[in-house]
Amino acid sequence: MREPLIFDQGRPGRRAPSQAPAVAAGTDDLPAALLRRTPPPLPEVSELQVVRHFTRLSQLNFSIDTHFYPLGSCTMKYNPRAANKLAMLSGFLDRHPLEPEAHAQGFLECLFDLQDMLKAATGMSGVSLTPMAGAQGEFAGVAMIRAYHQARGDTARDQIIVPDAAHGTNPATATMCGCDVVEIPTGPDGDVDLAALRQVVGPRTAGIMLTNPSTLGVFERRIAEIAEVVHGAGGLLYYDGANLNAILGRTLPAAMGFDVVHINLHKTFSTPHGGGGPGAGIVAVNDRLEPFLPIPIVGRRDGAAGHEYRWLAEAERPRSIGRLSGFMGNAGILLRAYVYMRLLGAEGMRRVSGYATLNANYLMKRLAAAGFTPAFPQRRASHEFIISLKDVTRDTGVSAMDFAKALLDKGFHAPTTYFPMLVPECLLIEPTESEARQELDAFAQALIEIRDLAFKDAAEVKSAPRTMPVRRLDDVRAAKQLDLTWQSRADSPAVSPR
Amino acid sequence: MREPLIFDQGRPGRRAPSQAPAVAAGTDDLPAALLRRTPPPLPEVSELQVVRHFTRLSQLNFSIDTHFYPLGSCTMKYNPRAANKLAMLSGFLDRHPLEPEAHAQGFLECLFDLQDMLKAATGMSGVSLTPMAGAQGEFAGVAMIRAYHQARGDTARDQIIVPDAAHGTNPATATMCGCDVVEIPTGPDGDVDLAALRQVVGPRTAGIMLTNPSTLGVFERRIAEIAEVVHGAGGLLYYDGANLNAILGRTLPAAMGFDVVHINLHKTFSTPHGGGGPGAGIVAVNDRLEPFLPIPIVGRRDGAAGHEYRWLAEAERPRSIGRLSGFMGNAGILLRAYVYMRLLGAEGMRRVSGYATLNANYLMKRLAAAGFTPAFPQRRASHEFIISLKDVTRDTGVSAMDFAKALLDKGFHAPTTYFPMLVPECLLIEPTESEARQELDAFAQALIEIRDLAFKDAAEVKSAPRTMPVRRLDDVRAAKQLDLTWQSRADSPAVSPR
Amino acid sequence: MPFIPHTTEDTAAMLGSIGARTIEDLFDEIPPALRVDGLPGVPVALSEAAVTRLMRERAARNRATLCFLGAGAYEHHIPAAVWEIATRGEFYSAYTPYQAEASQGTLQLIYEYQSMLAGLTGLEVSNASLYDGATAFAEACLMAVRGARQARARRIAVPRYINPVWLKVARTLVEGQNIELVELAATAGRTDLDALASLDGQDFAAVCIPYPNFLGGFEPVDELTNWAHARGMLVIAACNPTALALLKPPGEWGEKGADIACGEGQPLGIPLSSGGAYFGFLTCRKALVRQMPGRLVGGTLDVDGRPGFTLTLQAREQHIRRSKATSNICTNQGLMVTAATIYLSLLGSEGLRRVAAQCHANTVDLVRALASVGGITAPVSPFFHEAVLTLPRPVAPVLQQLAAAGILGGYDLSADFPELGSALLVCATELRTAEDIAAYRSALAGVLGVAVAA
Amino acid sequence: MPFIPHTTEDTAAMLGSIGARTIEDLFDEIPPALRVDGLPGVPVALSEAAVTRLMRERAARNRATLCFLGAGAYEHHIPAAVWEIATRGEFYSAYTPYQAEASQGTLQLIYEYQSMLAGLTGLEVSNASLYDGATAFAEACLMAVRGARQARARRIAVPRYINPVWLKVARTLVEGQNIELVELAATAGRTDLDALASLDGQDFAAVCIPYPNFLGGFEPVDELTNWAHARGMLVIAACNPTALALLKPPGEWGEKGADIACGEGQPLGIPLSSGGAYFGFLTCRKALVRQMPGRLVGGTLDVDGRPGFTLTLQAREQHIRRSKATSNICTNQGLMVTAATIYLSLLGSEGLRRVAAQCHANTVDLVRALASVGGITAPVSPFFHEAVLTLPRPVAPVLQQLAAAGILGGYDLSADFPELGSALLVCATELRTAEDIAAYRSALAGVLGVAVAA
Ligand SMILES: Cc1ncc(COP(=O)(O)O)c(C=O)c1O
Ligand SMILES: Cc1ncc(COP(=O)(O)O)c(C=O)c1O
Repeated sequence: MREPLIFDQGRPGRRAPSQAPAVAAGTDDLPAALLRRTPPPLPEVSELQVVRHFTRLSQLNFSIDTHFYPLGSCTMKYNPRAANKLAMLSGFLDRHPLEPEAHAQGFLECLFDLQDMLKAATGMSGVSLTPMAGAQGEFAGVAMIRAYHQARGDTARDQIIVPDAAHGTNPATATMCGCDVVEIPTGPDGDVDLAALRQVVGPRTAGIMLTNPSTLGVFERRIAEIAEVVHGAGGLLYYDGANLNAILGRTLPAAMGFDVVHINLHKTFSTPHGGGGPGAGIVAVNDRLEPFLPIPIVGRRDGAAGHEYRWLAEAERPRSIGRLSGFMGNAGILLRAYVYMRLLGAEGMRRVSGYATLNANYLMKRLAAAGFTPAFPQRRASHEFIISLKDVTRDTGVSAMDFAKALLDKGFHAPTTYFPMLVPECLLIEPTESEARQELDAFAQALIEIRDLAFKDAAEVKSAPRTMPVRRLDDVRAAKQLDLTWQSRADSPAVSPR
Repeated sequence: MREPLIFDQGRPGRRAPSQAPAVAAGTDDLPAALLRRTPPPLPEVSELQVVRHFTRLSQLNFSIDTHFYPLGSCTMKYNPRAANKLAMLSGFLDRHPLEPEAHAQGFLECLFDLQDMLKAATGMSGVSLTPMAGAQGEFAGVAMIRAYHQARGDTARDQIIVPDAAHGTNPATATMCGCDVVEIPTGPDGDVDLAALRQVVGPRTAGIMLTNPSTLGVFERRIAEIAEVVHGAGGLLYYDGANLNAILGRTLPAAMGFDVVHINLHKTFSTPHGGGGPGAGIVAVNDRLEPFLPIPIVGRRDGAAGHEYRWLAEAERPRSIGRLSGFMGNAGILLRAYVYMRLLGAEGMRRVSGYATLNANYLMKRLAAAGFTPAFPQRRASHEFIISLKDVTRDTGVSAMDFAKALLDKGFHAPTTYFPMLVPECLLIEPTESEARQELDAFAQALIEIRDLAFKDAAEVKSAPRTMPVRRLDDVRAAKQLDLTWQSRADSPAVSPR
Repeated sequence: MPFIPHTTEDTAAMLGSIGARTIEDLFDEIPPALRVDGLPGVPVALSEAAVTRLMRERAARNRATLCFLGAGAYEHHIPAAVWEIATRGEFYSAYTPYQAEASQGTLQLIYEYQSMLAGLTGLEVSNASLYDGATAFAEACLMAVRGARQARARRIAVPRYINPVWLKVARTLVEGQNIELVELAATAGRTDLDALASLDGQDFAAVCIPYPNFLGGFEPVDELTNWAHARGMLVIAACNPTALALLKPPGEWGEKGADIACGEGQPLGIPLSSGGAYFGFLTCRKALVRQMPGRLVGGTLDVDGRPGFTLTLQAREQHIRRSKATSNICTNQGLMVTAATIYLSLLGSEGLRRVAAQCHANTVDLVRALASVGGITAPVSPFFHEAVLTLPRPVAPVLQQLAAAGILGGYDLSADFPELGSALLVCATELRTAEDIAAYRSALAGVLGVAVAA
Repeated sequence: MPFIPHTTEDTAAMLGSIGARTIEDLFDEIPPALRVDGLPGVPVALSEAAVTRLMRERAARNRATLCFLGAGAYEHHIPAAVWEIATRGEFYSAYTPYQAEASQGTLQLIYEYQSMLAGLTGLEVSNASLYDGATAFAEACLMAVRGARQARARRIAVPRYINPVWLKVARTLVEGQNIELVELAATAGRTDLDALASLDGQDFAAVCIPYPNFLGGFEPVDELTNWAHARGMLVIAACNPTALALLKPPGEWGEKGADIACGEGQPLGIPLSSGGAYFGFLTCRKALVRQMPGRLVGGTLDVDGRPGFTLTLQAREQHIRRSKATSNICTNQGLMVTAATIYLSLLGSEGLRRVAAQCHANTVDLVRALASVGGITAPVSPFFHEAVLTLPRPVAPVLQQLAAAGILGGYDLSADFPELGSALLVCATELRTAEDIAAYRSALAGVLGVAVAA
């Protein structure tokens, strides 16, 4: 199935008239020079056309609601429908963000409770909910680290240490914060190379950014030593919480020695990915960094008539690194995470890491038994693990990318490919706790079949996908012959989608 | 794509635990003999499995939201999403039907207004909203006709006259009401054979059931004479309003001489078909039949504090034919129709018939010009029209059914086939007003291509569909080897859908 | 032009190709005397924004209350997933699955639904739904008359404590066919088995047994089933579907089991929704399948031998059999069945059993709490999730005062069943908490002017 | 176990094949000293029914008011279709479209979105969104510094009446890179062109012009654009997207047009939602595309030569370029973009223009109505859909009393812009009716203790 562009379905003058005022109001009082001379090139279509177009487009997507989606580092677990429905209650949805606090007590109470639960889940003492995605949480974290050093007059600390396996947002964030990035290598067992770390720390060390378990799918066992080294050098530890799903209720970032952590609520706490966002990248900190948290934060005053919730902003948080959003971050996403966490409860949260880890280890074992090569066969998988297809690629020419495309034809979304970059031809596989064993078995079976076919008929595998709305796309052409917007054409097709 | 049965995806003991009480409450006080010994065979699946299964199932359907759906007699027009959203506001959705009237004023006001608008659209003086589909509206209508005669002591009237082109619900309803059905033929121009009508009317005539325009897609021009004949014989006229879309705001059932009418709100007033319902088959009557309307009806009292709405039931409607539903019919559907009608307004309603008729006549002309055979080429099409493929079938062996299946492969839902039965190899085509001209052109093009292929390669057409989730299904086997329910099997597949 | 995509150019070109000058011309076959040129009684169009505001204001005028009222419609938890999926366009805006190959989603879903309802009732066949519980009851009666071994029996025996509205609806629907519903004498809230002897010699097509009955209690289902079968009658069960997760299914009643089961599907994921749309379910033994009204979906194979689903036994239906059809029903309650199938999948048998058990336990608590208010008498026999309390005063004004206090206190039985005195039917579903029950108790004590401990 | 499908047998079999005894064993690589065995600060699980009730109660505690407040977030009509479609599982629960072939729905939608936003702003390239208007403004500044012709300029000139929160956010985000935002002097509610001369000799990367500005009025966009271009600076437009349906697009400002446009996407179909999620848009001239932060979707061909869509120019992004990326942004606001694309398709250019014109007309009416209350001064210069009124008393207590009466009266400007006195920023979108405006007027008169005619 293909679907023409919405622009090509329009006709001059066609509209969805229920959706706008029936007649155009006058604007005669506005100076003519201010006015637009030609209307913007928006589609001219009927309401039915719009509904049909976007419904059909939606069907071209894979999603958790339709497919197993074992995308490593992304935690594609079930997004409870209750979270969506309850976050969209009119009492939350139709309220202006600058509504007086007295009118927003129900909303503020949810956020306050959420702050508390996140403190519990991290072991930290302060939380700000405002960052709008993991990367912004990272920004907030590194900015707080810088502010901390600066506040102490320790102004030379401008280096952020990052392992080579780190997610790209970590070094990019360090740069945005005006820091230099110092990369350290991973050892053969998947843990950070401690000797290398010791060499790079020093008076310019602002801090280190780590995720644990790392993006290699293994738990950094010497985390306590790392903390000692970094703290010893005067630096702070930043925890990239994208992998929190693996340790929820098993250990705490605070216990591991981290000073600040961000959590992708759109991963561990199951808010939707929405085809690329929005997420929420809340930050939690220990006492050291608490004064620097970004604002606003929700506070509580105990009044005569019970609790009274309110915003803490500039005046009450003078050392804050400041604001990160126009209002209060991705409020609706925060509410979704809140609903999810209340549905799980403490025991449920702990089960998340338990079964996510069970699924990953089971699948890793099953694939290893079938002859695939785990990147770290001697290690426990965390909630995800890496398979390297290096040997298959060498013997057949069929690459990790080819496997990914062939999986699509078998009805599975592909794992993450070519990340982390240090493992050649890798698939980073994260099943999550919400998938059933039978699904994992079917996925393993698919990988086995693809590999068998690779040895029999490599060209066949390389010609995948064949059942998707398009076949393999030319990325190079996309970048070379940039086509980023629709250009109104006289020769738009006269007939409709099909 | 195929999808296994939900039962086959289960595993003993699997559940969606958020959805039920965490622990089973005791039932010890209930006598053991009353209790179930084996649990019912419901699926044992996770919440994600349920969401994924039914999302995937939905994608196997054609629907208005995804396809042009020119199913004659069914009026598959756009179902505004606003109607769904607003009918599902908590203030309507979460209220018990026996809630005191004082608590339901907003709901009752909508229904009262709806009654008034339906009176206006039919020219009638009384309305009852309670019938839950067209067929139940018909039941109410015929029951009122019988009650009317009975109330006058005119007890011998037990025949209902029905044209041969009538929808099957008409004769079936007459039987349910304990009447005998007298069928009259259609003349060559598509109008009722008046001479035949004159012959059958008499002292046993309770009434006649007609739809106008008829299911042949033409307006019954001699309706006034028909009314005279039937009324002259002491019978009443029933208007099957399934085709009201064709005449909305152009003529009124009352003006044509009808005494009672039902309207399928799920056709003309665009409430969803929902894969087979629910609908609403409201009835409207003139003064003669008003006392017999089914209950409840919404009344209004003008109080000091404004209007006060209330239910009129047994005590106030002693001659009513009685109740047709446990509470108040398909209330949520009534609200959807109400929203639609308010969005259209009087002018919008008139445009409905105008553009529905324009689309039908345009498409008929276009197909006639391409060599297809309209059933009544000399007549105006109403909102729908019939093409007979008799000649094509004779020359190629490709039947109307084959055309229908081939259309599916081209991305169009098929028109109604083999109804009305008197036109051989017929397609009853109803585009509705909400489709764009370009859609009609594409549909005509598809029919032309199929016909051309029929002459070139009939077997190819007969092998359609090829792109649907299943190929052509064996109906005979379905009826002969009845398989109506899932039987628990030990050998259910171990892997999941794909 | 709301929902009409035609541009001025489209319209002109289309009229041109038809050979008409205006849209009005297309109506020239309507005799001029019959034409109207507008609908003066209909207001002008509103924008979606205006209708939204209007409907929100009206919805807000419907007051929310704490609900202890059942009487045929029950407030249960409905998982959010149910309606988020059921209202997907592909379910919401599809027609009846006449083109099977383009409707496998709906067809498979109905097949799954049929399997679930057959399983719940312990029978072999389910149709694809009827309008609601009341009409399902009526259709069950009609079906029994058609299927009756005693070809001329046109009477159905019905216990006194069946839903009184269902009885009315059934009478409206079966009277035209000269079918009579005959009430069985009752004692102590259920059918008086001793009084059955008085019916000896009379012909009945069937007995229809409510389960639980309208008072929330239990009829002697095994005895009635055996009695009916012994007389060549069919047995119809009119059941609450939630209760069936807990209770012996009709298919296992007595020695041979009931023949037909029907009921209101609303408890299975359908919102109270001011009264509808709900759906009626109907199941039966395989031997009766050709008497079944409504649609049936069957499994079959396609030309490649792969399984698929299609409407089947359509020869029973009005569009084929016309005046000889098993019923006039055409459009049924498809979308509600979609919701119910999702609901039953989410709950599963253990989940539904817990819901049922919790409803029961809560109602036991409610009865105990309210009966502790002075002057109120509680029932002695077992009940499911409704029970009858007898108040020291007329029920109606008490309910009115409770409603003013935000509590929907139950159903006043005194009009329908005067022999019960000041009888109030109360209900507590799984959603009622201990606090809710305490709130009802203290409100009731307040209304009755009795002092109670908190 | 909520959202975990494992049966006891599954778990046992899986542990068996791993060779572990318990799930705890799987965590044996975590040093014992670091382990915890629970989360004492987290409450126990609730059922969905209980959470539903909790959230409904909390939502009900947020009071509804009649909204005349804008200040960066605007109450517009949102067609029902927007969110009914945007929350379909296939959009809602998909990831970033990294596997293009399995994500053509999202990719094509983003391509359509990019086309719409480029068209609205009159520029050539749009990215796939940033977090919100404030961060889009900050990213535009960073982009301008990277793209500046004067390689060493790290200062951005900003008119005084830009959204003060945006300025704060931008400062938080750009300070680390030693970029400075410098305020331009204002007079009569807009930038003082005469005062620009005082900046001669200073280096700026760009000027960022709010459109309309925070007071609802209009900056001298053509003059500022020409002034900036003459000095080798880039021009950034920070625009309200609704206004762009009516107003000259940034791409046509001055002689050469603005180079970058950014803004808050919330007015395009995103609910107020207590402050988020919204989305930021960012468009630019083609020449700057390699400086663009965030995702871009491009059209291309598949191996059969058929068109399709894919993420492109990823070498700008963090996952490829890491510390040298144009930004650290990864997850953006995809679902909001989905909604906005549906919204813009439903409105079309004429619909959006009508919305904009109606907002303007209503605000004119509002200003007239309120200014007729004694002691209130209205603005004289043109405005879009917000305007400044000067009250005879401090604004805060007036707003508080209005709020108590159910009216959200506007934004108190006095803290951010003391030079304006007791200044109140009011807004009337297309949703405000004549009755709403009259209600505000009489409430305000009541609060101020002035008698007015009805
Ligand atoms: C390990 C890791 N860190 C950081 C991020 C960035 O988070 P976000 O995409 O929410 O900005 C991600 C997500 O992709 C991640 O997987
Ligand atoms: C002409 C006609 N009459 C009656 C009906 C019956 O209406 P319903 O399906 O709502 O019972 C229909 C619908 O199929 C119809 O097309």
